[in-house]
Amino acid sequence: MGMEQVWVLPAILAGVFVVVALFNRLLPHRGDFLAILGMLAVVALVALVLLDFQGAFVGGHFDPAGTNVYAFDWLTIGHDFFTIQFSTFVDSITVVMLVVVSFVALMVMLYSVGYMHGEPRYGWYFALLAFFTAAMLTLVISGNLIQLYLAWEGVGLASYLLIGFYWERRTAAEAAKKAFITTRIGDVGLLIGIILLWRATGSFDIQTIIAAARSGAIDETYLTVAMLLLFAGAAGKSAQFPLHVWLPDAMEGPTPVSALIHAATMVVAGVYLVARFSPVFAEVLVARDVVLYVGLLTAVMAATMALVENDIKRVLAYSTVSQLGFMFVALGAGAVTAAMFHLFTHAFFKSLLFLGSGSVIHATEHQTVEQLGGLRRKMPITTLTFVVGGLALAGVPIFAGFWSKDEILVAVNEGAALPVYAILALTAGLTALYTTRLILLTFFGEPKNQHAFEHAHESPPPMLGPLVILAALATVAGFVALDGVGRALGFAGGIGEILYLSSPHHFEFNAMLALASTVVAVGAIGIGWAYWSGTAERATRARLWAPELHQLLVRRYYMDDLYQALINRVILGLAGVVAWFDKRVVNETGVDGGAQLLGFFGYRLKFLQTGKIPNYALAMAVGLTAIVLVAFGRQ
Amino acid sequence: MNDAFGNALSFRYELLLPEIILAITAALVIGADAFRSELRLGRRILPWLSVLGLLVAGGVSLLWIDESSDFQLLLTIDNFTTFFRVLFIATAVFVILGSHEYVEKHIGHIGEFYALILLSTVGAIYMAAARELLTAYVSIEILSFSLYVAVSLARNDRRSGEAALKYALLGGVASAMLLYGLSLLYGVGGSTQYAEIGAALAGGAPGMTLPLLLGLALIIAGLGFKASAVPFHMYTPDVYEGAPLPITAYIAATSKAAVLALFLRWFSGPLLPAIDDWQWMIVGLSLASMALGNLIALQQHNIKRLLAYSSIGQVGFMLMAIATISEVSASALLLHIGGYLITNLAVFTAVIALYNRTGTEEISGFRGLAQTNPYLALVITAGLFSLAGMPMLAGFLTKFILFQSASQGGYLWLVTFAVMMSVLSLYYYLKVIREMYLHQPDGDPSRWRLTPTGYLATGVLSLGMVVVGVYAAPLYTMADRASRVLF
Amino acid sequence: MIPIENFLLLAAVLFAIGFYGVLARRSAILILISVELMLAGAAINFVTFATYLDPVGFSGAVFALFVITVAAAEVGLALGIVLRIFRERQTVNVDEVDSLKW
Amino acid sequence: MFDRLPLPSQFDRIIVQGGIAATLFGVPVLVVLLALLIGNRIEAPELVFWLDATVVLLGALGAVFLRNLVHAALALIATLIGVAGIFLLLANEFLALVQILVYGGGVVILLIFGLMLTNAQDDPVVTDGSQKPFAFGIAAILGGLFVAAVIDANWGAQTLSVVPFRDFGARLFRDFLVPVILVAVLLDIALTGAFVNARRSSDEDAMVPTGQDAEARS
Repeated sequence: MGMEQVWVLPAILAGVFVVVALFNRLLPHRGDFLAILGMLAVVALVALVLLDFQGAFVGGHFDPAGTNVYAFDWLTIGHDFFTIQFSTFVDSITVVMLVVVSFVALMVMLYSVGYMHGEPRYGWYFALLAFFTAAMLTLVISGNLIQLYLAWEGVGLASYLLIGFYWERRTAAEAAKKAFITTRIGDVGLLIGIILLWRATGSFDIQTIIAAARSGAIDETYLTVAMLLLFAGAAGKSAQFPLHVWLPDAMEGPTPVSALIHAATMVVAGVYLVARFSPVFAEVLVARDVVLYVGLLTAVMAATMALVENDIKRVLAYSTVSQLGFMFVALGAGAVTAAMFHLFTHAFFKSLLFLGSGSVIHATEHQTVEQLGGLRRKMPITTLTFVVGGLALAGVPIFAGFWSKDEILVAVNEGAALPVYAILALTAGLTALYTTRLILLTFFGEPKNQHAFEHAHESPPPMLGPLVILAALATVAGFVALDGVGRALGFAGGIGEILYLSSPHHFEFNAMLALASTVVAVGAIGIGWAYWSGTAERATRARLWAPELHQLLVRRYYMDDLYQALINRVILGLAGVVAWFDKRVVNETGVDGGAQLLGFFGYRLKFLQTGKIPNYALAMAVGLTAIVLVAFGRQ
Repeated sequence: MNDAFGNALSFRYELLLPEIILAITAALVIGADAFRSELRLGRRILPWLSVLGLLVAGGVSLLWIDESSDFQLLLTIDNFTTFFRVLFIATAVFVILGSHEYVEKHIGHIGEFYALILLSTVGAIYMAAARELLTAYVSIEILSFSLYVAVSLARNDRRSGEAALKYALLGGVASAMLLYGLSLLYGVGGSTQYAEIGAALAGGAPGMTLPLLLGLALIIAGLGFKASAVPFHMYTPDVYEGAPLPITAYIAATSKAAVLALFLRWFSGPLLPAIDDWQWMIVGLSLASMALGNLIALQQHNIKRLLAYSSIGQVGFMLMAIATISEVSASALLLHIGGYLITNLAVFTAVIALYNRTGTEEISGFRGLAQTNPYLALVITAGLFSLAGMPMLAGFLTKFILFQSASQGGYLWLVTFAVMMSVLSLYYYLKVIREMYLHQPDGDPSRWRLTPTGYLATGVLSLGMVVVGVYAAPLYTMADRASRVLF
Repeated sequence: MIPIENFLLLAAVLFAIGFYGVLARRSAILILISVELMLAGAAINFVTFATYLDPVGFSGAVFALFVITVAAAEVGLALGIVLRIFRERQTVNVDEVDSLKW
Repeated sequence: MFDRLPLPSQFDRIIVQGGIAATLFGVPVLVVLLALLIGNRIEAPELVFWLDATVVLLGALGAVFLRNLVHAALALIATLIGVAGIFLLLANEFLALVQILVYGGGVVILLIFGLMLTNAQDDPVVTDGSQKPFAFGIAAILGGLFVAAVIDANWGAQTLSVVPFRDFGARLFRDFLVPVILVAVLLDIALTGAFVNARRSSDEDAMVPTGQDAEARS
């Protein structure tokens, strides 16, 4: 099993999906063991791929911009019009994604055995997880844009189905629809971008396109537009401003799904896409700046919204949006390595936090901090792992998040303007602040809902196992950045050396910046501790302190309201106008109003109803006359 | 007058065998229905007799793959014809399979119903096969007349008669426009043969610019009506709503595809030299159809009207390929028509099965289908997703190739608009899906099953939808071989 | 010899008058009559072109024969539907046949 | 149904009125044309054409403007017979005959029967607004564009040739065999359509009289 056979990975899971989806009622335990076995096999094979990659890399016969490792023609259109291929491509960022996806998926599946126990659609749930993972793996190994797009929509569909898993709940179904449509808006951009790139290069192959773009064969404005459209797709999937609104609502899905799809894997597909095309983004600086500033804006906005949110999962969702913003900032500053590194560590600690919150919800049946508190006494292991995840997220030294966030700050310090660095550092502080708030209000202090507290219990071992493993990783995953670790793994220049696309990059450790960010993080934690560790009502005091600001944040900068108004007023209104035009203007005004315009004919204006043959004939006649008039006018 | 046609006449009557079989089957069906009591036949025999005739005709038509033969210069039996022969016959088979239960309950004249489907298939096939205006015109009228009658066949439903009246009267106006256009085309081209018209237009038709433009406008208006392109679409929602459901399905599938086949024959052949004169007209119709169809569909609450507006939008997509006609876009259009027919029939067969159970056409009638019949809900969901262009289903891939070919034809802005409209359409399809999954059933919440033929039809069509969506190469190869004879 | 334009102009005016009738008349039967006028215009066109421009093949004349036949068939078919409408609603005023709308 | 037929006296009135109208319009036209002929501005066949065209157009105008439906149908006869005359002028006796036989003998009788069976007297008067001005405007614009197209065009070499009956038949049944067969199918379909709709179905009493579509709409 080497890089050439990487297509086996999604194939295994696709098979698992078919079997479990069709026959789960006939299988013992609804087929969950099949999904887990398949996932274990995939993890094992990923390890082999990793070894193969490492061998090729260390052996020096790995070409980072090489051609597809495996390809066959899937559909040829015209004689030389275009060919849709199935092709796989493996390079360093693919490998990172493979590791993240397969490992987190395995953890989530194990966790789900406990969490989803007794659900009526238990088998379907595992089938969907397998389907999602298959689509996600296909996405990351795609060598061409069509396959990538298909997988892209595939993960979207899986996300839709899983967000709406509890479709009996109205909010869940609405959230699923919102997620689907919002991301589809971005997908339009992606699809048009793909068509544009194909028009310019005549190919869907990613490496061919990158080579053509770097050789300057494409007009720069054209390329900029194409890249911005691609980024629109990425922004939709990765919940960047202004398409971020779906992710918090997506928390209606089962919590393990949030951990897998909406924290660790699918939402980083956008980051992956931009990273994949980073050599091209390096050529079009306007597009790169857009990535940078959209990421920055998203990071700040989401972090502030997380400060006032009371639902644990939503806090984590905003935190995810914010961290994705960090990654895009890194990409915008040209630091693919830092972005991918943060993606890597973030996957572990954020899925850990989600699974931890799932553990809390499982135990107490509550998910707002107003109903929780003091849980550390009842759920020590969950608390411990959650705190580890929180420390990683806050960027406290030694934990994973510290290393990767520091990499981003270093990169931004070098690659972007000083204000960007300052804002980003401040946002890192905000991160530490809301993380502290969340942990304190959930696990510390006095129980706010005595009944829920008494009901609470530590989760069963199938759920705790993944938590502990992920907590361990959240602690140590950052160490791969250290030169010593890299050398131990066989990479002379450290892991950072392989995580590049255009030029090698060495992880740097800037002691000053590290110290600064440590001070910020620890300071923020201290402030948070001082503020929220007191009595229960202090939790809610912020809204007295600055009610307008609080309201603005709670209403999420009114983005959702704006969109709702947009859909209601503009789109449906437009449809209404057209429908109205059809029946009023064509049939009534065209008949009556027109008659009134030609008032000397003396017809009375009165509402007529359509459905009438003469009116339909009139529409046809007007259409014909218009065509003929234009035709003659052109002559 | 022999010299006009010379010695090129061919009288290979066996080439017309499939249509002869269809006509004979139609006669047998009517006869069997009329003498039912004497012959001691049940009504159940009629659909099976029709399906048998269709299958035989379809099998026979496969004999002439890669044939290239003219029948008296009136018709040509080539791959294009064979493609549509098989497509239309298959459509008729699935409409009949999916609807015999409905027909027994809601159709007044059962024998005539099946006979009309068979005969209109003949008309549809010859629309694709004709290479001469008169034959094409008579074929158009055969299809149209059959549909006028078929629309009026619903028993005890006043809407049926009203729809038929609207369809017949406005259809008469449309064919008058078409005919006038054809007469001008005949005047400009000096012949009714496609080949000679093409030759005359290639010569520039000096001094006849305005009559040619007028003729093109009239032809496009007439055909636009038959294809229900905006602004000649006005009858569509009413007719879709008033017609019996299987006929609605049939109109949405066969009638639309036949007109597009005719469009392809005409605009890739005789009218191609005048492309500068008609291209913008088709672009205009396409744009208007996409916009209006998809926007008004947002407001519908009757499933037939929803599908009517959605089909108007779909016609807008398909007309893009006509506007940017080329070998590639013709193959892309054929592929898309194939995928669209499969998808549309899957949706309609499922809706018919649901109607047999609930008796309502309102979208609210879909409530709780996921609980009472999850299989059917899945089929409808897949079908609607395919219409909206979701990957892994027929709709995405065929539409993508269609858009791609249109963008290469120089209409990137139109394609961009089409992609956006395509996403908009997801909104109203999701409305239906939401009813099925989100709401509790209004009435009896117990599970129910389809008839065996219902399972067969929906199953095969859904499978086809997935196969085309995942591996379209075989269908594309067929479409490509069919379109290659056009140019 | 009568100029070809004479016939073509007559056909054009006939078509336009017929179109007016379709748009202005409310009785289904009168709409049918108007459609017949439009078709007559087309038929004149066909025969004119056949006689003047295509004397050898005269396909247009054959076309006109078919136009007449199809028009007659259409009248029969449409009248059947009109009779049904009348039986169901006691009216042939197309303005009153408008229960399908929006 | 039969009490709806016009009485013989009414036929007289129609014929007298029609005659008066025809004379009123026809005589001036005839005078003008004769003057042109004598002045050698037009040839004799052209005079016949203009006379025939007058009949056709007057009939057409009558068919679309007359309030009384029977009058309109009778005006249509004038147009259709006039069109037969046009076919004669175009040297095609066969089509002229078919036109008279099919239209005069069949279609118009059918139409008049339709009028009788539907108790129709006048075209329904539209009281609540009408699209007539629009119809007029559109028809005028379209007609103008059509006329412009005809006048603008250069129709090239023109010959007037007589088509013998025999050739016509041979062409029809030899070269255009397929359309002839297809028309047979077409007529069959039209017959079916007329039959299924005009026939009073056995279960008509079970028809829901009102409200069904209103219900479906609400």
